[in-house]
Amino acid sequence: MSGVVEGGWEFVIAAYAVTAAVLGAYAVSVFVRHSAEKSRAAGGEKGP
Amino acid sequence: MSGLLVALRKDLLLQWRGKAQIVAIFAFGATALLLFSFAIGPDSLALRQHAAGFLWLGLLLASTLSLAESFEREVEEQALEGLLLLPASARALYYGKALANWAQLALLGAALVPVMVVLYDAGTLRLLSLLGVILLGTAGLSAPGTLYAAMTAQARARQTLLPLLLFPLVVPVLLAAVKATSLLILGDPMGQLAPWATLLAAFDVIHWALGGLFFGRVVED
Amino acid sequence: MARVAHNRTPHALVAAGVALLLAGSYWGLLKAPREIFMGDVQRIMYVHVPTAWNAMLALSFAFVCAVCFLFTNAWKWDNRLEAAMEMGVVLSLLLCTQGAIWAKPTWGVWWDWDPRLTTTAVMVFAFGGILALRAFVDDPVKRAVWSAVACIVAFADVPIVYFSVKWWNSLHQAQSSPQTVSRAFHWPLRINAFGILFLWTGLVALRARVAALRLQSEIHPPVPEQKSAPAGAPVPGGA
Amino acid sequence: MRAMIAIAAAGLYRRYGRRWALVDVSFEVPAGALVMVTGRNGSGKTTLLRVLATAIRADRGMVTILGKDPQREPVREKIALLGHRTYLYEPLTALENLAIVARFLGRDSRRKALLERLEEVGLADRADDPVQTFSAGMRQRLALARVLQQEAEVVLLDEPYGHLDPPGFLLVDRVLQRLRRQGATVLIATHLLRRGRALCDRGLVLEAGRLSFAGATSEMPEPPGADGAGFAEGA
Repeated sequence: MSGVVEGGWEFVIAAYAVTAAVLGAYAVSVFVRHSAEKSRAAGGEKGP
Repeated sequence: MSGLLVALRKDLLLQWRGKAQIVAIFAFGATALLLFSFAIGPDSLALRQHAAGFLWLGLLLASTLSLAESFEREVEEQALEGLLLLPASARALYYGKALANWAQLALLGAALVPVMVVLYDAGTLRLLSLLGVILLGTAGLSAPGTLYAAMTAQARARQTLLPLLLFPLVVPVLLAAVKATSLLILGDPMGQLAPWATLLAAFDVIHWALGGLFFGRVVED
Repeated sequence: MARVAHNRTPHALVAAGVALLLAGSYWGLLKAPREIFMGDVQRIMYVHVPTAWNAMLALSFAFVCAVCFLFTNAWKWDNRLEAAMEMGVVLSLLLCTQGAIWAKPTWGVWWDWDPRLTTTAVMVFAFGGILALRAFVDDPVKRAVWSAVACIVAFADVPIVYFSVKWWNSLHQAQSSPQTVSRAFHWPLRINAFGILFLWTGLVALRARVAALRLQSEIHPPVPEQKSAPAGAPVPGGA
Repeated sequence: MRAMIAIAAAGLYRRYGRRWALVDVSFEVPAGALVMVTGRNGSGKTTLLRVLATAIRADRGMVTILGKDPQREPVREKIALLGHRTYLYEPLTALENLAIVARFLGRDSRRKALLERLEEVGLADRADDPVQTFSAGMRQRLALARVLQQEAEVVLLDEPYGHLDPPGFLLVDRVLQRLRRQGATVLIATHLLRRGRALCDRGLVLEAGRLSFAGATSEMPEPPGADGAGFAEGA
């Protein structure tokens, strides 16, 4: 009657989990791409 | 100013030579309208209610074909580069092409209206207002469409890229034009037509200005 | 040849961001009191609102980069533009997902055409389309100029999209906004906002380095016999 | 008084992706000269002409046309380029294509004047046919007419003899001689060494993007394998 939303912890957990997953995955992808490009650039300089 | 007229004349002439293409694009739009009604089913009330949305969706889908086509002639033998080296002003070339595309899209929209009336039983007697909405709406498709077609005509996967870039951008045009057309078809007791037309006009002003500002950077190397 | 800086500032920013996010989320999830009307669901706001601010901030930074590139023609702005646009799209996508998760318990539907959320969705497609354009243009100069122009045009479109969706959906109920929450709720909001800010600035700085390295391998082969190259000529690369 | 320099290139570099198409190319061409540019396929001739015509920018270096920087000062209208692409609108007729150029430049775009131009390249009888019905040689003739329509002081012709029949070769020769009489500075990129030597007074040879020779055509070296045997130079 008061309009208070009861419970809903599963939605809260889902929201935080999605946030952590998306930001974490993107951060990992950036770090991976960065190290890949760095090693490629280093390899290119040593090349013939 | 004279450069703009020369460019407009050139683009209208090119469109005149490609009239078979325009007829084909119209047939595409009309087919789309027919297919939309199959998606809804033979419910005349629902069809009438959605008529405006279908009209503008059909026009939007057809517009990507006609916008892409308008740059086909410019890139196949690099005629656009040839004109820029003359030198012709990039701004004149842009506005000439955007005006010609506007004319073609408005014509297409006007031609699709009878199809909508027949298929969805969704007519209006306020023909001048309807023409005004079609003019404002197609102007909003033509200005950014011409700018983006100039880019995608030279890129790989251009058939996919133009709608991908254009559709999110013209969401306001679609919303406002559909609402305004709906009000004309279904009645406008609250007098809401004017604000929607104003929104369309504002979109048009902003994008016609941005297009003229940036087209030179897009086509010059 | 322009060297890409190897300093560790971006890593530090990312680490600080993660730490702040952990602290803010702990506060928001466990320590903050239940909200009176929304109950525990309100706790989504502690991460949703900061994401919204930062998504807008990242796309605004992309816009600034686009303007700077068109004025200066310096490659560093193109690298930053690519990084900021990608970050902005990721944050906006995240924002849409959080918005859907918030809408379900609050209004009973996943998507309710709220103007802010709808505008965000449109931005995902608009800026995602520009990233696709970048992938399909091979000439680095054209790619840079075109995506800068497209970015400015798309950014100028944001307010029009917002107002059109707002009018279109004007019968919608008033939104609860974070300004209405009491002071006790502010801290987790602020901490998370700075956490995401640090995180994305660090990631954008790193991602811009990736772009710079790729650009260098793409367009910066060593000049054969650099005997009489005029000094002060523009050299691409740099973060 | 020293002859005026019509085209000056200083340290031009241009790359496509990882490949350098022009490396440190510098030369000067006095006004009124007829110069041939030669070199093997992919040696940078087309790139050089496109840089000079401001169709593309040099990555480094400086181009000066008639004493002006074409990127900053209005000198484009004095340069005409015949490129590999014809710059023609396929659905339009020969006459309409020329009319567009004439109108943009504010020249006489009446039918009579344009027909004279088409007569010059032997296309008067096809004036009202769309370009898409033309053969490659006819397109080349029309593209040449389009270049002449510009009445430029600096004319850059990339393989003007391409796709042409023997009468077409003679036509290009006549055009070159007429341009020279009118005082235009002409640069042609061509593989036809004998013909180039006979017509031009100066020559440039490009090798893998570098200028390997610049001087009088009489002193121009024979590139390996180009002893004339493999070159059908027509009438």
